[in-house]
Amino acid sequence: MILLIQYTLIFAAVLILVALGGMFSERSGIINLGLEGIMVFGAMAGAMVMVLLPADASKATIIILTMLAAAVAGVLSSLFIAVACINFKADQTLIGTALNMLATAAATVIVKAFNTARSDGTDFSAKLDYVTGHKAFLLHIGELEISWFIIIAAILLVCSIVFFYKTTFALRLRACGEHPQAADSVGINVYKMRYAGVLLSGFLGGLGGIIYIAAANSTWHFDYGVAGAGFLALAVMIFGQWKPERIAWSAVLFAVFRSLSNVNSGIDFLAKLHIPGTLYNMFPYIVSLIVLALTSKNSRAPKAEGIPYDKGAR
Amino acid sequence: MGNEDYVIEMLHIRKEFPGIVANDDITLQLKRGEIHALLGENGAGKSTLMSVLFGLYTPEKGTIKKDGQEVHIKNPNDATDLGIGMVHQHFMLVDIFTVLDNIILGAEPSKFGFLTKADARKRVMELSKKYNLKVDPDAKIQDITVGMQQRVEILKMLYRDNEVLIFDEPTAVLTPQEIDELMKIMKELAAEGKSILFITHKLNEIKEVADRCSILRKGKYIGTVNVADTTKEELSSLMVGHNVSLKVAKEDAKPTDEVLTVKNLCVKSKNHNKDAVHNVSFRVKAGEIVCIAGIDGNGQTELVGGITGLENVTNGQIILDGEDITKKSIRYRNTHGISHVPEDRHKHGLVLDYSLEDNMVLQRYFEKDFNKAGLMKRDDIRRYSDVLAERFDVRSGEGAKTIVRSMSGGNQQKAIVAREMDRDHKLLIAVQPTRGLDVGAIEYIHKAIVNERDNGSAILLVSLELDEVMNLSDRILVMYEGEIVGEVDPKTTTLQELGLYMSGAKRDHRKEA
Amino acid sequence: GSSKKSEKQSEGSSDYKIAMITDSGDITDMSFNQTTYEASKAFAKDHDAKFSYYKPTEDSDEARIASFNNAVADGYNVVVVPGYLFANMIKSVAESNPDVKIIALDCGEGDFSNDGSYKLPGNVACFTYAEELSGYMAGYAAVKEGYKKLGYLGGMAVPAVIRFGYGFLQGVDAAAVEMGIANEVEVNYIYGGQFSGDSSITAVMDTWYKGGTEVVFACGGGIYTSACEAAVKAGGKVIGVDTDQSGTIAKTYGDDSLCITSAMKGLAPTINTTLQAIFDGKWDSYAGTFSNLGLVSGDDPSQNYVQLPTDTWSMKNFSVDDYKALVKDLYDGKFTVSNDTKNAPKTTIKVTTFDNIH
Amino acid sequence: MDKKASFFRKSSVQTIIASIICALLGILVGFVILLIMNPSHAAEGMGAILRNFFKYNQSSTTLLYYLGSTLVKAVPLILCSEAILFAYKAGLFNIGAAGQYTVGILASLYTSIALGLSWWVCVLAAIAAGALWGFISGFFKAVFNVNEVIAGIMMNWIGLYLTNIVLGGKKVMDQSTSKTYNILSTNPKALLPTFLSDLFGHNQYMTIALPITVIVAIIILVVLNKTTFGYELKATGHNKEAAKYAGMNATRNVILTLVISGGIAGFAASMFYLTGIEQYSISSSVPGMGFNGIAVAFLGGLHPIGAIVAGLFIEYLTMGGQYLDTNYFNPQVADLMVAIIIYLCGFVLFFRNLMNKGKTKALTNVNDESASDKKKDANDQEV
Ligand SMILES: Nc1ncnc2c1ncn2[C@@H]1O[C@H](COP(=O)(O)OP(=O)(O)OP(=O)(O)O)[C@@H](O)[C@H]1O
Ligand SMILES: Nc1ncnc2c1ncn2[C@@H]1O[C@H](COP(=O)(O)OP(=O)(O)OP(=O)(O)O)[C@@H](O)[C@H]1O
Ligand SMILES: [Mg+2]
Ligand SMILES: [Mg+2]
Repeated sequence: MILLIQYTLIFAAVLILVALGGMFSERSGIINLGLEGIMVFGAMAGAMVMVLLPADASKATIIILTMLAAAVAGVLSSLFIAVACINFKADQTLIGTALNMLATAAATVIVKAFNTARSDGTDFSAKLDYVTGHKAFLLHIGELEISWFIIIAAILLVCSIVFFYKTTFALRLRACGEHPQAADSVGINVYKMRYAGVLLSGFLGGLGGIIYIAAANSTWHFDYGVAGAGFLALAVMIFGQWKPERIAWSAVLFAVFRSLSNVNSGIDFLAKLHIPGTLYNMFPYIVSLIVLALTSKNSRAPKAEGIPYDKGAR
Repeated sequence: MGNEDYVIEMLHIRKEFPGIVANDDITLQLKRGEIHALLGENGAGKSTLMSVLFGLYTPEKGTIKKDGQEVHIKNPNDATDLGIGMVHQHFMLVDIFTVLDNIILGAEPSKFGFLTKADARKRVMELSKKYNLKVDPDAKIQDITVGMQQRVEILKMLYRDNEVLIFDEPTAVLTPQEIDELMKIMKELAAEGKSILFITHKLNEIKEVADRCSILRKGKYIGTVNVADTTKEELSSLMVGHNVSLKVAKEDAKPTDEVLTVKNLCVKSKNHNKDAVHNVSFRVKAGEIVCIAGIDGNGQTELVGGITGLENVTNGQIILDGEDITKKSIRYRNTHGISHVPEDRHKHGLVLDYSLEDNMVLQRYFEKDFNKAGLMKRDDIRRYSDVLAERFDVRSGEGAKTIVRSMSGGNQQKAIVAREMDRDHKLLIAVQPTRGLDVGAIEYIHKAIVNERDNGSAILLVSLELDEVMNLSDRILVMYEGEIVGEVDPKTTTLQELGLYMSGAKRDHRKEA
Repeated sequence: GSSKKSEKQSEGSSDYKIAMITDSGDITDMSFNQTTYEASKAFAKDHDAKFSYYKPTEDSDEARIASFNNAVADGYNVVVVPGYLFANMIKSVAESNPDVKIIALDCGEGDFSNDGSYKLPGNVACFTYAEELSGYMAGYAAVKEGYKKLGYLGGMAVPAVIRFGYGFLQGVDAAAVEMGIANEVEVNYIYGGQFSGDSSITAVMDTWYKGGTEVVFACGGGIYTSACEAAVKAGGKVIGVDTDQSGTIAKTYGDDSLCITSAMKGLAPTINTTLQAIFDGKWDSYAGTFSNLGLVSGDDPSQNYVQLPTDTWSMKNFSVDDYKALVKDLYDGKFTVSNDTKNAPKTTIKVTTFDNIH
Repeated sequence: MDKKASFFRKSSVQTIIASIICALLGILVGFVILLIMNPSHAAEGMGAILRNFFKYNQSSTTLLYYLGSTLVKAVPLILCSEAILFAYKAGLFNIGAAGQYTVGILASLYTSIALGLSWWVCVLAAIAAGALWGFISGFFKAVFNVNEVIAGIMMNWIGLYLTNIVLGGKKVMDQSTSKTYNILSTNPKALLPTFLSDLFGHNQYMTIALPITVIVAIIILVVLNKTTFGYELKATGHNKEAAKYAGMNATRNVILTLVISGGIAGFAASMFYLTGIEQYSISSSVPGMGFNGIAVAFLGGLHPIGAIVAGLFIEYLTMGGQYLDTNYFNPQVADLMVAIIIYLCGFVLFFRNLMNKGKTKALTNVNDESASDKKKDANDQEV
């Protein structure tokens, strides 16, 4: 049971952050299909920092620098989307997909080069080990082992909710995703706001990436990317109807099922049911499809998402 | 040095769009405290000129002066800083935001970046009271009437303390009562010293409120006149370059067979639990124009939806030419005698990203004139579209292959009217067929509708514009809160009487089956 | 850049040019691709021969054949390939390229044909290993050492991995029965579905260790990381595979006692010996043969192709001498170990098999 | 008519030129990456990728064989992108193509290996499976208003796990090798008939999949642009309400679009797996084919024939990666290059505008116009 909670928290933290990232981007009017790629870049940068930090670095240093690196890398990689989709009005679907492909290929090449350089040519795997870094994030509350990552994700969730509903900035951001011409007509710089939305998604996506690979693992093979976690987050975002608090709940729902598929044998009554593991894997998707069917009648994406903003057009 | 009397001077403005000069050397001078009307056909360049003033477009040539000083307005922010505000032709409101959020957007009161809406709310309520602009600050835009949205747009300008106010066709979507209110408000504002630029196609309104009027034609400046010294006829001929008749000439109706019979029709409302259309019964005969009058939101949309099949009917019967079509598909109704000029041309009437020719055959593409073994007969479609465009004077940049989105609203409307009139029909349902059109176009469409009637069609007209209602119809049914509350004869009734029915103050206890 | 090192050695002076083709994994899979790569490369360097590796574009025979042709076109005449997947490639290219010598590891007669009807051409030498013996030793040792709740975490269910696993079960069973504690000993058995760890696999391992599992045989490339992570938290142990992994594991997880032993198999020695034979002109002894490499000595376990590492021995109740005795018994045929990969061995102990994780 | 045709040509020429510019730029960026990794061998590496199978110029049989292989492997990619662009034209983003492709694999391999059926039955089964998956997404979209992207993503995963369960079974998968049985040895009659195999160096994987792919592309082109059915689908895609007003059955069209799109994706799987070129093994993530198809669809300018060219180009580069000397570069560099080229495809519109513009006008004006240009695009494709 403890394990169930533990893994639910981890998966939920990842999904919440990345989905919130997607939400900010879409609320500003840019569909971010590249979350997967952003996660990979964030994960890679964070992992590299953990690898590079000296063994005697303090926990706080490790935590802060790792998160910082992941966030910065996420933001930088989201620039690929921002520049193409905002300045050059490129198709958002295409750019997102391209970024995903680019990220896995680039991360593999970069990590290989990084390892080769560091090992003086003996190790050129696309894998990073960061056992010390991983440990630095661990935190025990009674029997429950949680990670600083989760605490940070929780804080960011609260911040996001407050930010989303209470600030001038978010009001403007949301206007840009609904009716950019209206925003423009009251003097809001739509391009800037969309940049903000995309970069925010980079920030959160990058953090999500490092949590994905480091909260439960201390090794990652970058040639595998993040195995669809970004797309899952996208689903969570739509499921959460582009609202932060709903996203949190949807993420938890997904996470519960996802962790059940791995830890079910540790829960007696489930173990007795002998449900095949693959069925557990399918569960979150089936359940959410059904829930979506029941709740989607009135769900609506930001109206202007996916459409490049053009001052001249109406 | 510019004349100090002018708040705004736009001198020799030129604005080009690919393939067209929208504004060609246009000069416009706005006096302090005046209401200055801007008149011109669809596509004459009015909206473009105003967008230049508001910083949405950068002109290729020309200068703008504010209080005699040359200014550079590069974006709406600059315009706002100069005290210029604009109510756009197509409202610039965010649907899912509340009224209050829309008003403050871009000029939000805040502390450390956090919204402090309380002050804003107070201010908005004060303004709303002072100018008698009733709004519910917490309602969402998507839930309120167009009239209220208009008020929100005005409050937006007032909230920003603008001294120059631009109204781009504010009345096209308002009910007569709302128009009256708006006219009052505009006068009040002008009296307070604010200067107003007012675009409209309705000459009555110009006569009622404007001090001066500038006229544009095909992107060129024609001249400025003092409204008091001119007649409506003069204005309209200045605008289109020839004389237009403002009154519809038509003979008395000679109704024959019954074409449409509606019995006890009920349609559920999407907004509340009650019926949007409740127990409505009426008939329309061939050779007559029956008009449904009423204030927007009293069930007209749903009634038409029920008859055309766009909405589900919960009770009652619709009989077309003796056949019960209550349960028939839209396609069936389309092909069995109903033509429909829809209320919202962008939502229903057109596929904006299709070409003009493809829109012209929107309900007919599968007929054997245009379709052979599943293949579209492109040449025939092109020819058909060209003929229709020619006949109904639909103007577009690249002819039949113009993407409809790029056509002006007026021409889009004409295209729909052309399509619907030309289709085989026994019944023509026209909902606000002239919304937003210039007088020339209105005249044309009105004539066409009367012509249809004389050729034996039954016409069901739904309009919010009383002028149109009175001019065009042979019988008027007034709808109020989903029911038909009265039937009047346009020849004998008065505007006052109509108003009483429309506001629910008077109702007949009719019996019709 | 990655090049500096390799550039020096790239232009070899030897007549032989050695190429390696990877199977579905990369040369950094911490498993047979990596071992093969490292051994071949080291050999080439020592003998001043040109070396390169080729990575097929997909996991298919067609792509493997393409890589082979590519290598041959580049002038390579000794090709080392790891894995049973190469059987089909060999079938289609060996005869038409008689001048190219092919060394195939983990590739057995059964991979070519079901009935042994396939005759290996003279330019091919195939080697398989008795992984079941290695797994047997590890399992036997662990139970003798005193562990009663064990786990087996395989990578993908491919023949070598299955042999390790089934051997492990047989070893555990034998020891438990011998000690009369068959009713107390239990094994959890699972395949991860991939050759590297991730959070799903870690979660399963967490569940096992938290549920009382004391030691897990992590058998497949980098999958040990998931077992180690969970073991560290719960104070459990792991058993390594292929090479002596205790060093790597101790270094990575900072716990010297985490890895109690490793079920090794001698890929590298095979490559060295065979390549050496080619260079020495003694290819004939391998030409066209299938060799199953297992025990070659009952007295000196270090000569065997399958063994446990004695240099880093850490078990207390089961000593090196006990191990030597076990090897002798196995060599003498006192214990027999089945290498069947189709059917799981029958055991007296309780074995719980789980669905693949992925 | 003539005027229209010439206009169409002009604008499509522009698109082609812009696409080529993007491809060249991508190759240039790829070269820069090679330069960074290893300056002294960058030119050689680039050469190897571009020369590709032409390295076998000594033996025309081998050369043709590998030309054939590239074609064979491009087939599923092209078909997936056809599936995606078909739906896209009808206003639906079928991200579920990946899952439809996956169940297509399931159906083709189960029917061929476990049931021992003939190839054409297996193909039909794959189409049906893909179509069913598309239908489910479409049904949820049309009836429950579930966004097709999320329904697609969900169905991708469900399809993957289902495929893993079914193909992981004893009848289809060789339990001791973790791969599905080879069709050639278990049921040769399930293999697609070969096509021009002898011409292409006896490449046994050269099957009727190749001409069929071209035919499918042409059919899609005709259906979208020339038929009333395509007219309806596109109308529904652009404006569902207007389609309803016009008497079209929007619900049916949404479902039908995804059924067809899914059918094509499932078909793609059969056209690849029934050549016997690859065996399926349990996978923890959805095959990338459906996602790569998105990129190819766009690279091909969302044009059914463009997709063929784009698919071949991408496959050519991907295949080129294996010719890199691994002593200097790791083979993943080619993937990186492909990804960069696809990324740059996003800029096609920009380049086209630049061409239209002439040299003097500033960037901001280009942006102003892009919308109306897009509309022109739509026009071209309608014609
Ligand atoms: N964004 C644009 N892009 C290209 N051309 C435009 C654009 N906006 C306007 N035009 C052109 O400018 C001309 C003037 O348009 P404008 O909108 O100013 O007309 P208008 O006088 O407001 O017409 P209406 O009475 O219909 O509102 C049009 O004929 C059109 O061709
Ligand atoms: N994006 C655009 N590209 C090209 N031309 C445009 C564009 N938008 C508008 N136009 C042109 O602008 C002119 C006026 O269009 P506009 O949209 O102002 O009409 P409208 O004001 O909507 O019509 P209405 O008076 O019925 O409301 C038309 O002639 C049209 O061709
Ligand atoms: Mg207008
Ligand atoms: Mg206008």
